[in-house]
Amino acid sequence: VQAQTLTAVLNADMRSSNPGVNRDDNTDTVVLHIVEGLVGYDEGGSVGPLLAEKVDLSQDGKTYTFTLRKGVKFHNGAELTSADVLWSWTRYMDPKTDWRCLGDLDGRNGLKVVSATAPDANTFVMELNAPNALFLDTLARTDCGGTAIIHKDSVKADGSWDKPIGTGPFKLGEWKRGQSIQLLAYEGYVSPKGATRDGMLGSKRPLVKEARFMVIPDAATVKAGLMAGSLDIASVPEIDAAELKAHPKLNVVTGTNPVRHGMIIQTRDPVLKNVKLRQAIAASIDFPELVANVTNNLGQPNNSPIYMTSKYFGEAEKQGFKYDPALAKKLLQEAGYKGEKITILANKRSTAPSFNTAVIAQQMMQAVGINADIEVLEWATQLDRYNKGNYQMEAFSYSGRFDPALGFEQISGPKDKQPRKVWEDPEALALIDKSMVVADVTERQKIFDDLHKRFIEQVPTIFTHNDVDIVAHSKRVSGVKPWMSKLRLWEVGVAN
Amino acid sequence: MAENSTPLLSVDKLTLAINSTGKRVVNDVSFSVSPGEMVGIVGESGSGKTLAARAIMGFIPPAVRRISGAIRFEGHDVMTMAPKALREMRGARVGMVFQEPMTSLNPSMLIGQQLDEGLALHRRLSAAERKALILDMLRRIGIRDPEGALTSYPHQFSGGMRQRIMLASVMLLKPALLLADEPTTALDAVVQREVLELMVDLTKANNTAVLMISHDLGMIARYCSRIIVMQQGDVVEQGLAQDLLARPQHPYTRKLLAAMPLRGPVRDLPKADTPIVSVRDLTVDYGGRQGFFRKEAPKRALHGVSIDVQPGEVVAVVGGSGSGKTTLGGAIAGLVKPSGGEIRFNGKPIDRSETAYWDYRLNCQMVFQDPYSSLDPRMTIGDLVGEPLRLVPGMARAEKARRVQEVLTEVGLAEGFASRYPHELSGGQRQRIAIARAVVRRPSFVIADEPVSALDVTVRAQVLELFAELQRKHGFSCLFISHDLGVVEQVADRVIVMHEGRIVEEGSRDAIFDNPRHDYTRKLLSAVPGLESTGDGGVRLFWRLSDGAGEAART
Amino acid sequence: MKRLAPNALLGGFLIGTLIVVALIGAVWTPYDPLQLSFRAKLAAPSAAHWLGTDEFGRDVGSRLMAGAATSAWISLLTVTLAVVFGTAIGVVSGYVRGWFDRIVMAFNDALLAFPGILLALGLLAVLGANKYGIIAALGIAYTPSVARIVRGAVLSLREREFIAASRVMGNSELFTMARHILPNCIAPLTVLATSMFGYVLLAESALSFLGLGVPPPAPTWGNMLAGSRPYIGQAVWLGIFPGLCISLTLLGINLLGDAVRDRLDPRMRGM
Amino acid sequence: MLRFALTRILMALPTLLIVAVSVFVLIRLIPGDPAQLMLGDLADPASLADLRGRLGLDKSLPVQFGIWFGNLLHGDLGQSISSQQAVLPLILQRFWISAQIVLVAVLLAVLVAVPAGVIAAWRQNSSLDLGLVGLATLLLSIPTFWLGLLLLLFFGLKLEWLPVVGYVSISEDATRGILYLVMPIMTLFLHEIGVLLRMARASTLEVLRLDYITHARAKGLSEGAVLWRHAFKNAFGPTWTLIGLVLGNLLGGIAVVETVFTIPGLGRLLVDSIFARDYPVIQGCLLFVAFTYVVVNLVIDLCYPIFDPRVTAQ
Ligand SMILES: Nc1ncnc2c1ncn2[C@@H]1O[C@H](COP(=O)(O)OP(=O)(O)OP(=O)(O)O)[C@@H](O)[C@H]1O
Ligand SMILES: Nc1ncnc2c1ncn2[C@@H]1O[C@H](COP(=O)(O)OP(=O)(O)OP(=O)(O)O)[C@@H](O)[C@H]1O
Ligand SMILES: [Mg+2]
Ligand SMILES: [Mg+2]
Repeated sequence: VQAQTLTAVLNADMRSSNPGVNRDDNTDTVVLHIVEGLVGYDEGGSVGPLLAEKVDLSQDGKTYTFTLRKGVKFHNGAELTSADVLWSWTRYMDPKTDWRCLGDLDGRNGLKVVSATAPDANTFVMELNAPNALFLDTLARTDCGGTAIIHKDSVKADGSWDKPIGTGPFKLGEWKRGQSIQLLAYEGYVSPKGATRDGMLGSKRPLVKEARFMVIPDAATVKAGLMAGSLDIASVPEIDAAELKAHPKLNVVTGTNPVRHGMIIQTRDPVLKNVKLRQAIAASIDFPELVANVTNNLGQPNNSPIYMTSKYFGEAEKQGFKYDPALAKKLLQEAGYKGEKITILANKRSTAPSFNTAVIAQQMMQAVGINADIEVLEWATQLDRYNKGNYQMEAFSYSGRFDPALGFEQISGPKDKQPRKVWEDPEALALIDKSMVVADVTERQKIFDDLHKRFIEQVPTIFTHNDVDIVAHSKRVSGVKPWMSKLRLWEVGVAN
Repeated sequence: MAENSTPLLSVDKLTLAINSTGKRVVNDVSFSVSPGEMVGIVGESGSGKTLAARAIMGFIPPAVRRISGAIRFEGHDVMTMAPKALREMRGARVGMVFQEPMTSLNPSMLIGQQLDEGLALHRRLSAAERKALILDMLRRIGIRDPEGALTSYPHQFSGGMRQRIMLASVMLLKPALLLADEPTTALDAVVQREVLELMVDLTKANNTAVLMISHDLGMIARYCSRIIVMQQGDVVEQGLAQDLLARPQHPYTRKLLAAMPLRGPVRDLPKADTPIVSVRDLTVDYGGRQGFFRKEAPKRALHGVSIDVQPGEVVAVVGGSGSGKTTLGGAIAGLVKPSGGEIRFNGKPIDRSETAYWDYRLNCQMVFQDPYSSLDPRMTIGDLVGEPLRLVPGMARAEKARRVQEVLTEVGLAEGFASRYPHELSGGQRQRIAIARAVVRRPSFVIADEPVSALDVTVRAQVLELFAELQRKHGFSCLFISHDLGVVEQVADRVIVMHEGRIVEEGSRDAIFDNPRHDYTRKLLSAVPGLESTGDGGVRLFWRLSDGAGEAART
Repeated sequence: MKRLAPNALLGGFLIGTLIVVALIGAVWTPYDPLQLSFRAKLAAPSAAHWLGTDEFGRDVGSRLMAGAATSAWISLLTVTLAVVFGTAIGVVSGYVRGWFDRIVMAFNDALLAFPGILLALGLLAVLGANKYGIIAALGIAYTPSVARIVRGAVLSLREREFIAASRVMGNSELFTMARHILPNCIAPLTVLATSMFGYVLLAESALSFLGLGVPPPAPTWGNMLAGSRPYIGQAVWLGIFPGLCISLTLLGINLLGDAVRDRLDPRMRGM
Repeated sequence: MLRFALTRILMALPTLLIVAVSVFVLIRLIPGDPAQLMLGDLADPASLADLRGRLGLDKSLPVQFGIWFGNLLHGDLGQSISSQQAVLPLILQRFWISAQIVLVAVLLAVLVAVPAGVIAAWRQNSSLDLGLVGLATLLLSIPTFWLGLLLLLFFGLKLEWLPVVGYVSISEDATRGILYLVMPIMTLFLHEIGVLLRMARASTLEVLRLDYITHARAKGLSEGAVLWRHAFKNAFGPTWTLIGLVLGNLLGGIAVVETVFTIPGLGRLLVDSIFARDYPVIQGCLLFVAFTYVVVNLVIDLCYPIFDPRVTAQ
């Protein structure tokens, strides 16, 4: 452990330090430095044991037995036992806690944990109502706070949240609201096995004494800060990548993540319900050109709902839309398109390529004779329109899901019940349901290939590319690797 | 006086012209002022008096240029003086008092500071010595609490007091020459008298020469030993006061003197049953707004005033500044809400709900104190005069146009004036427009509030003549508000004297002027001298009351 | 007539140029201001593109020309809206006084305390994010200050004698307001309106900065300026040219505004 | 005086009430709601309804208003939806930071712009005048988000004189705290110069036409004494009023500057909570801003007689 401080950047403050409760992406990023759950994601998006030594599944696929790692201590020095796991679990299942993933595990959406017990100090057992391929995924989900195991002193006597006392590589230091969050290396940290860092797993040693997340909303300021040497690590927008890379003191590293960018289409719109028209739109877009421009040549096109680094992304998924203006014109004619206006909603958040995608797509659509228009909205408004299904097209981004089943589930469902869903083909919905239960990899691959093909045929949404993580960092910092659009400060060192 | 000594100031063939047009506004003007002498400049409005006086100080406005001539003060040419020397002359050797006491003192600076400023600049005195001098001067000009005055602001003093303070600030430096440009125009007769007396006292004491500009011939005649008459940039005549007044040579001088108001014969008015306006026990309060926490004590401007105006009669209201004259007129015109008493018009009370109200509204008109501010600056003369006709029921457009033309002709502004704007007219012309507007509807009653106070003598005479003419022709009654006694003497049938919101005396014109009974009336009448014709084109000074004549003997 | 001051001449020249450019830009520009050109992204000023190109390869000069009309139109309508409503409110409120005035001014002050961005958000949500939404939002945001200033002017105007004269003539209050009060507010209004013109150009830019401006790709100077910010290191010309356009227009309008005020002032005209 | 101040504040109560009601209604008219934003694209109807219930957003508008207003009367502005902090302490803490910047910037701008405006008026239509007015207009027409960035690049990156990012409160570390405030203050300062210079010039022009200026010259005073002792104070009145408006506006409106320089001030709090639809914070901020507006203008009015003794506070 060195005596250096590492300064990283968040574009907004975290909402709370309470894992999986009052959260957003930034909150998860910070909190997961402090706390850990029984299981976590590895670099490739599979779930593996984290605080657990191993996880055993019963024959009937309903009982999970977690064996805890030995010697793990909380930040307050207390040893981790299954009693802490049970206490944490009970707290999460209490509706008063407001745990964000409660609904996914209490039977409301099908999956229900019927019992949770701690037969001995090292063992924790959970029983489900039915087998489920995604149970461990749910526990590992970052938005669930990794279902972190925390010490009971994390809450005050009255049960309200105080501060996270977890088992993670960093302890929470001083949190200046709206300004910065200080993390202090946890000297007594016991890292999971593994020589290298592996997603949320593997080697997770804190290499600096102090790490600090600064809250800086303005990308231009971040850029200046990096160049001035006041900041060590930050995610930066595509347009700045080249300039920062050329800077003598800085390095830029990139990586793809499961976030999918594209344009959703309202399939119930009087004009757009015509599948031919949607196909025409897809055919009108020159994806390599669009993606190259949107990502400043850093990204690659991907029309599949399955992200490119997923283990399920195979040959079938590479077959996307074909840029063919002649075909687009023909399809338009067949669709009986008479120049009705098609409005693309977009926003100018710096974190999403919404606006640029819309501008370029509009131009390409216009080139084949589609009367495309752009309306720029503030994000909350656009999100509201999305949730109500009140749009024709939206340049939109879906947050990352590691498992393709969840990725499909995000966009699909009956609009009558959930207007925000874009794809409501009943056969596809049945296939998605199936993919959630089936555990066999090859069988799942088949289902996903089928879903991908249907998706490309029906064009309920046009995905353009997967998000590119671009992290700029000072050259004195070593071990930076972008992953899942989350900064990880463990295993990151600072040279003197 | 010291006639044969070298002159203190000599202006030699001075010619000033306006840059853009080349028009000569001061043309070949020469005159001189000896030490301790008091010289008056009179002349029509716009004849270059102010410009000539300002040139002496080196204050030629940027738009004006000197063509030729010299101004020598104590032997140095002001025109070619270095800026520093000029600044040393200003204030220290030459002082200046302006027309407007309200705007000549800096509103945001303490009186003490303003008085001290010049002394500190021009005299090598310690702060304590300066303060002693200032306090002494303040006592001399009759300020009751000199110490307190030092830390007061100008707005805390009345107009007359402010003008005295102006004088004090100039005289503190004991200048050799004082330029006074209409120093008392805005003041009422009593105050005017006090300020002028003070000026004379102070300048006498320091042997300061005075160059005084004024429209008030009576005043010039009373105080100045020599008079300069200007017309359109030229000096048309100058000479010793007695000679010039008794035997004016130049036609313009004669015209000026002839324009002095004169008392006309008593008119016979037909007796009528009901007065056109009858005011009973009128009280008016100002202010008294209610806040959340306070009830402001209202200020009573009229204390139970009663008057009657008969048809065809001209009733003059005289009195000091702030005595409630305008308030009375405003109440009758319906502009000020009375807090008590009753006003009847043609025997019927004024009340918005009554049917008689419309008759009142159409027949009661007003000429405002300040003609410029009572004319909408953005309307043409034609529109202004035509506006009252808008509400006359059943009047055809052509007829309206004809009436406007007719009235404009009556006031002597027939051709080409209808399309002009108020700011393009002279003061006298504006005053005539205000009168035209008041009479265009042929009202039966007109309130005229100081209709001639802002005008020079010749123009004033014209306007008064016109007014009398219209009155004869259309036979309206009039409430004529003025503090100029000469004017009142000329136009009024009956006179009402007001003092501090009350009527102190009332009577026929001759009774009031010849036989005043109330003290205040006597004070008013004795404040300023009048001029009367000597028959051969000349005039001489006379005092309306014997105690004034005593004053005159003192000089 | 008085000779024109050099300031007024300069102002007139600047605004004249703006009008000419806006008129030309409405019908003809060297390049299509909306045409993307991926080969020519962020090209520095050159013979082909005098003012360079933007991040989509669009010609900056052409966009400035096309944007001139939009920007001018937005500013003009916004100022008109604010001036018309603000004047109406200010005149009536200042003339009538009393309870009416108190109530109106309470609302007015409440509106004054509202940050423009919130108003803009609300109105854009109701009216849709388009040019007219912006105009309405900014118009409403600027109305209360106009109302305040006009009311101030009216308060002193109503004490002038020609207003009393109008009453003595028997004119109705409404007529007095329309015929005598209103025209006499024009001088302060001219100055106000000309300075507001500039504020609106900038406010539109700030809204774009926060992601609420006129929907690009239709160019306005404001959204060009706001959009140029991330490129300050790589392509300064993206910001400099629209910034310069706004500055010169503002300068022109302010100089002209001063000249117009002097023109309308009878004291100045009489000389 | 005290009574007058109290009256004025009482008279502002209706205004504050209007602000309270209209902000409440307006932000609920704007599409988007905090629950949706918290859940993002994961918002299934059940959890959305759940969250809305917990935030009290499922009650009818009048009921929500009643609850909020009732608490307000007890001095309780509620709790932030996103950070769950109490609103009033949050606002006060942020306000103090913004107030430092705004007050210093405006003070400096006044010190520079007003004398410059007076001089421009004194030399009306000269090239000096044109230069000053031109400069003012230029400063006025550079948006603060651009100006701020330019300063940042120049002083922070190029010269490395000033820290580029971050914020330390003055109470923690005075020297560093001040260093962090220099650029935001400079940005606002440069911008406000433009506004104030034009105002000072216009009112000085008016004053220079008046008689007492000529009279001061007639006393033999130098041009400097005439300008500074006589013209300046009188011309300052209208500018003073403008300063009140500027202060009032800025206190709620320096979000842009705060964003550029990462200052955790009130403006950014307001904008962030608008984007996050954090209703209690928006409502609290606006009420607070309106209240400051009233107080600032009251103070301005109470001080006005210093510049124009004819105007008494009443
Ligand atoms: N600053 C100026 N610029 C241009 N012309 C001026 C200026 N000042 C005065 N004049 C013109 O010079 C002429 C003489 O003006 P001056 O003020 O000396 O008249 P006056 O005799 O003092 O008149 P009054 O009795 O009305 O005060 C007038 O025609 C006037 O219009
Ligand atoms: N609007 C007003 N508010 C408060 N007080 C007023 C108002 N108008 C006049 N007064 C006061 O009422 C009294 C009478 O004023 P008024 O104007 O009637 O006097 P005046 O005789 O016309 O004087 P002047 O000769 O100076 O015109 C004065 O003391 C004045 O200060
Ligand atoms: Mg004069
Ligand atoms: Mg009067």
